[in-house]
Amino acid sequence: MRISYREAIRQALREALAADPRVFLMGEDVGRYGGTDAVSKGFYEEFGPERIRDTPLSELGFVGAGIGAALGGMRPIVEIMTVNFSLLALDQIVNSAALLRHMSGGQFSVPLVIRMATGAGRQLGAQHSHSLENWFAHIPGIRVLAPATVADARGMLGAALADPDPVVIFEHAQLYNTEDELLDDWHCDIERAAIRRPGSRLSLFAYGGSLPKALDAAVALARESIDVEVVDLRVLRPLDTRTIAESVRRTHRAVIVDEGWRSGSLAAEVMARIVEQCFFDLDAPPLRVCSEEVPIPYAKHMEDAALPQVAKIVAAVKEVLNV
Amino acid sequence: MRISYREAIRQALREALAADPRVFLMGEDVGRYGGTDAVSKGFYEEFGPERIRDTPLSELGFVGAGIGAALGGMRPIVEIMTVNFSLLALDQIVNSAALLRHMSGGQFSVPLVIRMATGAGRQLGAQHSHSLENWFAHIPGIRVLAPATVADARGMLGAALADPDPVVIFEHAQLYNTEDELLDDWHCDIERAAIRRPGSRLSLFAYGGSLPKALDAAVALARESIDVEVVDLRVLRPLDTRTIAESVRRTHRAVIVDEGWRSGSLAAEVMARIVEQCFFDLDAPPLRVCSEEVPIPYAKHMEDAALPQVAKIVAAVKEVLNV
Amino acid sequence: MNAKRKAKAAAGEQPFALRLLADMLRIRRMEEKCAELYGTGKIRGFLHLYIGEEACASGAMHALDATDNVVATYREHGHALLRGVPMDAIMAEMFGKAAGCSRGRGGSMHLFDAARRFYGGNAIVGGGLPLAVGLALADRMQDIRRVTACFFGEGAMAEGAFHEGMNLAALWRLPVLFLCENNLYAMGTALARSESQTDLCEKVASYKVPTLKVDGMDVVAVHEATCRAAQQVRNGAGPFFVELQTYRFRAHSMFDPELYRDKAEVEEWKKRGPIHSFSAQLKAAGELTEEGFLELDAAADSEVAAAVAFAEAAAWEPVGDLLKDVTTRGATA
Amino acid sequence: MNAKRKAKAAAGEQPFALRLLADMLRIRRMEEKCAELYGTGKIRGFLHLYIGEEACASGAMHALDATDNVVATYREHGHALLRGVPMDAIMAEMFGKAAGCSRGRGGSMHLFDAARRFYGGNAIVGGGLPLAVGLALADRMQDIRRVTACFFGEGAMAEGAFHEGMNLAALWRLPVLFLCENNLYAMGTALARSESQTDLCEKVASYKVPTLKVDGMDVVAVHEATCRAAQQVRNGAGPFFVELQTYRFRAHSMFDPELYRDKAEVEEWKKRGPIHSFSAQLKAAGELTEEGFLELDAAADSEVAAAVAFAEAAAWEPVGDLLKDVTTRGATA
Ligand SMILES: Cc1ncc(C[n+]2csc(CCOP(=O)(O)OP(=O)(O)O)c2C)c(N)n1
Ligand SMILES: Cc1ncc(C[n+]2csc(CCOP(=O)(O)OP(=O)(O)O)c2C)c(N)n1
Ligand SMILES: [Mg+2]
Ligand SMILES: [Mg+2]
Repeated sequence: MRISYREAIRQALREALAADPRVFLMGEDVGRYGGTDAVSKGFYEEFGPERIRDTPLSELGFVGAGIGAALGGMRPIVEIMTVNFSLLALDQIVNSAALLRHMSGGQFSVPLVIRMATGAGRQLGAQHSHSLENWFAHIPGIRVLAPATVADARGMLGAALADPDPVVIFEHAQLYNTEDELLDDWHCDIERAAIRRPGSRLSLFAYGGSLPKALDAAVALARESIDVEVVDLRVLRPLDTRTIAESVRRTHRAVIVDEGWRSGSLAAEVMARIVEQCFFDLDAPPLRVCSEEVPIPYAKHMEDAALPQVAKIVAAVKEVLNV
Repeated sequence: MRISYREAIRQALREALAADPRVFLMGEDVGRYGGTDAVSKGFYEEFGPERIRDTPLSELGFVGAGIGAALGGMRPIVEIMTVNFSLLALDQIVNSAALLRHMSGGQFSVPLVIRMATGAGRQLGAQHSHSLENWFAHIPGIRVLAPATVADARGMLGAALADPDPVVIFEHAQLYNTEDELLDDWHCDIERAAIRRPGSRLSLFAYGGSLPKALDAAVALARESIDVEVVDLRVLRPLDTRTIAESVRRTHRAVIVDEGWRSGSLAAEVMARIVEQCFFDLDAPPLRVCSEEVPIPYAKHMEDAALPQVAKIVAAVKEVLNV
Repeated sequence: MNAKRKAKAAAGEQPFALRLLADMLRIRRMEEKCAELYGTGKIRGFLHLYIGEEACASGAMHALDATDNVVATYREHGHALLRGVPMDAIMAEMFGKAAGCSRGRGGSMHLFDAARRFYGGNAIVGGGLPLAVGLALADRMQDIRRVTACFFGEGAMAEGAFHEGMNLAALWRLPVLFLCENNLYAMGTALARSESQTDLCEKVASYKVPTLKVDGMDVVAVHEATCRAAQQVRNGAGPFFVELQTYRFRAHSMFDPELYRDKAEVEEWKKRGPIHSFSAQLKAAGELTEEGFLELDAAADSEVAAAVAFAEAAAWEPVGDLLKDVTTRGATA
Repeated sequence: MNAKRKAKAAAGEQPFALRLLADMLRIRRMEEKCAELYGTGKIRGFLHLYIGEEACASGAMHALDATDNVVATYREHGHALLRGVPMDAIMAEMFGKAAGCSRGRGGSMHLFDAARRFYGGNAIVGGGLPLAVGLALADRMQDIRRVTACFFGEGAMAEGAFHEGMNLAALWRLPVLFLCENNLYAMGTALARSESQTDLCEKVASYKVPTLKVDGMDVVAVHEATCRAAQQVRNGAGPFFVELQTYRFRAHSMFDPELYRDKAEVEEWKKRGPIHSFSAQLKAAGELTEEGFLELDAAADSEVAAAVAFAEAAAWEPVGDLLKDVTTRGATA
């Protein structure tokens, strides 16, 4: 069946809500409004106001409440409208959710799922266009996921809910309307990256909103008979170093695409792991295609210039291949 | 004159307060209490409650107020007691301080200095032992400094105040009591990293609380006739890529020490830049000595095991040198 | 109507009441045009219209001096305009052009104007409150007698930033004029579903800040209340909070299906529309004729048309300037 | 004294009043020993003593059932102890030993005990409030009749976390018992220098949450007030806030030079010390003799001595376990 990324998340949510009475969805305007990105439209009517719980504008408060509810035996799915507002909740995510298990000597776990929209590309300006996946991926004690395909949008939530520890899921805002065939086997292994397109000459790593761009670049390159492998990182913490390294050992070259700002990007971590694991397999230094180090501007041409684009990816691949 | 790192910061603060009536210090317990780390002890009496401004426990509020005061013509120095509490203020730092200039088309600048203590090593447990310098160093629009020496503790504040944009200064809590001779020329170039010990066989990069460990490691290695160069990154954003690359081009090998957790560490960024700039100069893959990916435990032996230590640095250097 | 206004009116300027009306009309026509331009794709991103709430900005902005500070939200077109930002510059900003008041980098939610002390345009709900506190603190420390007016929605009052900002302003007795536009909804969340205390003035009184509750659909009432409040703030009495009870006639943004409120409720409020009720009042008092109204409206329309033409014709910022002004000195990373 | 307690006392247990006194003494002696051990380096990190405030924990903890939840702060040794965490495990924790109630990973500020529903130990001021709200929400959603007691200092009330947490609890009418230990200082910052509203009950009333203000140096008063409040919460009346007016006799932490308050003020409060005033009261009522007091004290002392011996003898966690329990499944990065 051909469905949208949004619809895939909706199916996953509905399934989770139906399957387990401990599961509930909480966040700003998830209920009466129907969800900012219409992800939970109709759920309020279907599951009621207790389980589709609208919150006041209190990111720190309701994320902390989600942690408490998880400790108290529930399986909360907390929606932070966008990553931009998650800055207000970071204390609870880092200092409570992530640390509690270790700090208590293993007594508590926090089976909490936090979902948020991320990324730029909709001309929303600097305060509404962040990509801070790398910040979260830096924190021990949480798992960080970035579904980039319809199948992962369908499969990751259930896997996240089955994880006894906090999981943060980043849904790229540009992906909600993308469509694809949803095959039967959408179950997702949230330990492993996924090779989306096998190839031989270079490993192209991407995740989230950058994956379609990487795939488009691969198609364009294929037209020039340049066969690249596209790896969807998808599990940003713990990173699947093995899949990354195996790919590079096959192709000997790498380009990493990341919508985050270059300095301190997740791409830097991927590059570091490649170097640590496969330095002597590399035929050329890997390159990063990241966002320019600038607050994302509103004007379309400027926003486009700030973000990774297919042409830049193609150019980077060619540079690494020296063609 | 031999003075402590704490005293050096005190001198810098006192000088700034005396020199410019627009400068004021604001934060939790900077006044009556004398500062948690006794940095501002006596200032309340000396400069009065308006300019040594105690705040309520409201990190988001008073950091935001610092930004507003900077916009309004003052030169605030905001002290966040420790980086751990800065999580509560990140929204204002990122979404206001860092973005305002670009987002307004260059109309506003935010001449704000934020100081905070950082790091582990005092058995304060997981919530009080963060090192999140890399998070800040990821954000365009702010400068990030990490004084590791008494001279930089003396020199960086004035340079930061002269910067028309927001500057975040990380003072490592373990350094306050360290002492050194303060020479006359303590002025600090906040564009450049500093070579603390020239050497030929490997470049050892460190910053903040890790610098003394790196220097100790260098001394230990020297006893085994292994001559390493120690580079103090000190300006974490914008990173001084030139100094980093030049050093590696001379030594052909690198180890990076960073108290942050390894994944997504600042060390990853340094490694990425080394690879991008000097891949073909490298004789071996660089290594990172970071904190283990675990909330920092309270017990001394466990905390020690979690953090970078001299022995680990020495071992990493030898591994890279293959000796 | 305060003394200054009376004097100006006496000096032959447009009678002040008409000025209030004209300004509401200017906002209304501008916003309507924005909605239209959003439909045609000229304006993109988020667009939060102020239609229905014009009496708040019109009444309040005229209570401020040119040297005062203004801090607003993402629903700030009206505030920017009445603060004196030229409509041309606002429209160009929404088109994303370099002639925009933020060089096209900000868009609808990030209008700025340093010269007019208009500090934005903030897309983080509640984010403006601490900034306003700081601006006021700077004034106090520099002995500048100035009011910092801070607009925000009732939804913001659940945020920690509100609490911390309000407490700081009250504790330090800073000259902040808090102007809460209570339009009853934060996106789809009705006040009673977000605040245990729905009487916002009671909530604020607990900080020991004086308050006034006023009909935000009545431009004169808004003006009088904000004049009084601003005067007190200016006189050094510390912060003041005014609740402007208002309503937005349109959806929250262009993406809002408006599932959370009844059409009937909207229609009920529309009957109290600030523009037609005030013009009816003026007509009844003999201070306005239908021709007079049409003239004001036509003036607003042509201002809008000119602004659109300006924005259309304006140049894009060169892509090469992308990294400009990330920092003042030019370093980026 | 509530019915349950009376029944227990009648059943031959230690009279309840003596229990309250004994518990205060247990805390006091434990804390004094901690201070001593800090001096010798056995305990490290931050150490926040509860000396002077014992009536709060003693009175309040006895108002709770074993199935209730407790959330506390970094000044929580007393709360942990009276919640039933064995003193051995507390002391071992402060020594950093694996037999500690958090395996030695937490230390003084992070005592935890899942079995006793003691959720810590939180070193982020205000950080516990949202957690408590969530625990209460979980109970409500699971139809569990339980009180979540949340201790915090008056300093926390300036934090956004307080505001957001209190509003959520009130809005959703959740069974949270907020227990504010108002010891007048947050580190060196006196209440009047941190809150525009120094009447904390008034502040909380603005959330439409019922409140009680009580003498936190009087263990019986604390007990009665918290029993009443807990009862209301348990009965489904929503959250309740109790202000416990108390004072810490020692420095904020072991690093505090105490420049911010007069010795005389401290001495004045010490006269109202909860232990000696309550024992004097009991003696006057003929419910306690000096020998009886000395017996309780000796019992506390020997409990402390045993705990220290236990902690001394306990093993360190093997370094190889460092990465254990970062996540349940074992993955770390
Ligand atoms: C911190 C934060 N959380 C969420 C949002 C998304 N959001 C934008 S406007 C809005 C509603 C705000 O309501 P209110 O403050 O009443 O202002 P109004 O839109 O009614 O003028 C929300 C939830 C945001 N911009 N910032
Ligand atoms: C968010 C945060 N900011 C600052 C601190 C540092 N700090 C620790 S305790 C404390 C004072 C808290 O006072 P109060 O809440 O009254 O509790 P008390 O110590 O008096 O029991 C401060 C400022 C912290 N731990 N967390
Ligand atoms: Mg509103
Ligand atoms: Mg206190």
